[in-house]
Parts: sequence; C-alpha cells; structure tokens
Amino acid sequence: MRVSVQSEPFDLGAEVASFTAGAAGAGAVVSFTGIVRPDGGLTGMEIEHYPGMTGKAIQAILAQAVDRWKLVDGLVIHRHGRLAPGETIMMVATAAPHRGDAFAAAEFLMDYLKSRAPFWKKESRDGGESWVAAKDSDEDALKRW
Amino acid sequence: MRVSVQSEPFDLGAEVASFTAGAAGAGAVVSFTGIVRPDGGLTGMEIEHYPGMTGKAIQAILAQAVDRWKLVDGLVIHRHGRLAPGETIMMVATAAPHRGDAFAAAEFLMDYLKSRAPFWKKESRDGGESWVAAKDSDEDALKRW
Amino acid sequence: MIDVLYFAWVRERIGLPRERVETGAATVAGLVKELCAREERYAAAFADISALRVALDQELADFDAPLAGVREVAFFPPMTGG
Amino acid sequence: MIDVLYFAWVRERIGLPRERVETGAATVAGLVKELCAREERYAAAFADISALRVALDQELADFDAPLAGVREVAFFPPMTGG
Repeated sequence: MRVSVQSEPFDLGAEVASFTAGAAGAGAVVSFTGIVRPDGGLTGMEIEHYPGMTGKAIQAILAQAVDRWKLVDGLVIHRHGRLAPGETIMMVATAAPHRGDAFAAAEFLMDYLKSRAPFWKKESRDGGESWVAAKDSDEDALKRW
Repeated sequence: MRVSVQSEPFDLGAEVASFTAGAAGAGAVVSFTGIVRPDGGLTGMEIEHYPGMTGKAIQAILAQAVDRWKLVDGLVIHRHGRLAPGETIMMVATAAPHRGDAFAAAEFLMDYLKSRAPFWKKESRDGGESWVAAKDSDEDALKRW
Repeated sequence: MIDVLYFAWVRERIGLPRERVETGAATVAGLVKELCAREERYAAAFADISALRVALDQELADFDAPLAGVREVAFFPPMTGG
Repeated sequence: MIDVLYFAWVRERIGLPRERVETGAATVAGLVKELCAREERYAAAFADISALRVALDQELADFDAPLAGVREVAFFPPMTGG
C-alpha cells in the first residue's frame, strides 16, 4: 500500500508493472490513469494541494478501500504543480483475488479522490486562467458507495 | 484498436504505457490484468481456444465497447497455451474522455470475455487436471449491460 | 459435408478435435441426435445439452438454428476466458 | 491563536495563503463571521458558505463544528482532484 503526492512525473508503465509483479495472490489488477485532456484550447494546468492534509487524506481513503474490498494491495500517485496537456495527472492501482473487487475499489478511490482529496485544478487558456468547478455528477458519484 | 490472441507473454508495463501515450484526447485510461492465481495448490493452467473464432469474437466485442462508450481507443491481449501461477493471462485497456466511460467499457469487456470469448481453462493440481466450470455469477454479470 | 469441431471436455470425451460429417439434419439439434446415435462417447458428450454451447461458422448460435449453408459447426462447454 | 489556511480561489480572494488569528469564536461559523467583519476581501471570499469546505486539523468538518482545541483551520472550495 503506497501513496505518493509529488510534482515530478511518474513512469506509468513501470508503476503498473511493478505493482502487478508485487501483488502476490492477486488474480485481478485494475489501474486508472488521469490525463490532462487537451481540449477547449487548454494550454496548461496548475494543481494546488494542501500539503499537511493530502497524504493523510489519501492514506485514509486507500485504507478504507483495502479493507472493504479485501485488496491484496493498492497504490495512489497524485501530482501537483504545473502540468501540460497530455501529461498524466495521477494513477490508482488495485489488486484483488477477483475482478469485481479490483474494479469497485478503483472506482471508489477515483470518486473519493475527485471530491474528497484536497486538490484544486486551475486551467490556463489563451483567454486566461480559471479554477475548475466541482461537478455535481462527481459529488453524486460518491453516493453509490 | 488492437486485439492480440497469442501464446507468448506480453509486457504489461510497456503495453499500458504505449496505449496511454497513443490515446490522443483521452482524459482517462483504465487497464485490467488477469493473473493465474496460485491458490488451492494450483501448479499450472492450460488455456484452449478456437483459433478461427477467437480473434473475430473479441474484435466484435471491442468494436461494440468503443462504439457504446465513445472510446478514444481500446486494447485486448489474451494468451492461450500453458501458463504458470503468477503469470498474466490477459489484459484490456480502454481510453475515454471521462473516467465513467473508461471504467464501464473495461468492465463490459471483461464480463464479455469471461463468458463469450471462446477460451477454456484447464487447471493442473497435484491431484490431476480439471476444466474450470463457468460461474453463474459471470453469466449474471452480463445482464447489467 | 460439414466440419464439426469439438473443444475442451467435449473434445476429450469424443476423442477428437474435428471431423467431417455427412448429415441431412435440418438443425443443430438434428445433427446432435445423429451424432449421439453413432457411439456411446458422443451420447456421453451430448448428454446434457444445457451444459453446451454451439457456434455456426464461428458465431454463437442456438441448438434450434438451421444448418442450411453452414460449413463449420463447433461444440464446446460454456466459455471461461478472461 | 489559531492557524488559518486558504486554498485556491479563497486564497486568491483573501490575498494570502495563511495567517495566525486571535479568535474567541466557539465554532467555525463564528470564526467566519469574525473574519467577514474585518475587511471586504474576507466578506467576498465567504459570501456563499455553501460553495466552501472547511478542514479542522487536516480533517474535513462542518461549519457548525466547535473550535475548542483546534490548531489549524483551512478554508477552500470543493476539491477537484483525480
């Protein structure tokens, strides 16, 4: 179980490969990767976070997922700082004996990271900068868990 | 959109990395990996398939997923032949603008591959060999789509 | 003449992976009946049709599907991929 | 004395990331009221409390939560991680 909050890029392929190789007893590994979508003339993104809280909050969410779905292992990497379109923002990986648990835990983690981990995204476009507004659909997504 | 049915191992990390790098316009990439679970004294697994049908059937399932969830891209790799405990059996990857579509498409693909792609697993244990029985829960999982 | 393929334990029970069959059967069910009449090993393999699946020319089909124009019939247990 | 932190557009509107505040407020809502009374930029940042979130000692809390024993209060918009 590992959580990393970092400004540096991460090596997605290497992370998925080593997570999977280390998940002894797992029959199913799910990974999710979030990417800065280069649409609407986006030129960049700045991710602010709350250093004193971010790591702790994600650890708590991950521990909850591991416990609830009996995961063999779980991983969350989330970047902050300046990101260019096409760059990977974050990833989660879950390993479980069966696929249903690995999928559910990964979706749960994503729904919670979206609305409960202290990150704020600011988008840059030619016209200026603007904070990304939280979506009602993301808040609603939490209700299924 | 790529489908590969092969006996050789595949490089999971490299596949996830290159799939993600090539998914222009995606904001979300989900990957699933199936592993030979080393439980119950399993010593190996043999996967039989129907060469004339397997590739075609998976192509059809993948095309359906791409169309239904407006995927940017989709990938399925499935092995056949002799596998040892801990080896990766197969993977799927899906790329979409938003996470909900990428997750749903990956789960749909897994549910269909489990029960509609012509593969049959035979497990080896110290006591002998036995064909894996299809699970009612896997058949039921199809009904949600 | 039609190609008939067997997979997994259907193949093992019948004892061969494929054969060419001369048949006048109108449907898959008719073909199964002809095969069962041949030998005990066929009857054993097809004893419980609900435990089997069939594909016609590499597409999943039902046991009451017509055989007209079909070149390849495959019998196998429920799939266990993924 | 209590540390008060601001993030994202709350930080921008108030114009600073953190400050130490002397307060006698019993709850988060009481502290917000005191801050709003200070200057227009605070009133602007806290105009719509339903658009804000609060954490007490790095744990999400409600605006009616008591401040007794709390060392760090953080105000920010709804999170947009992932």
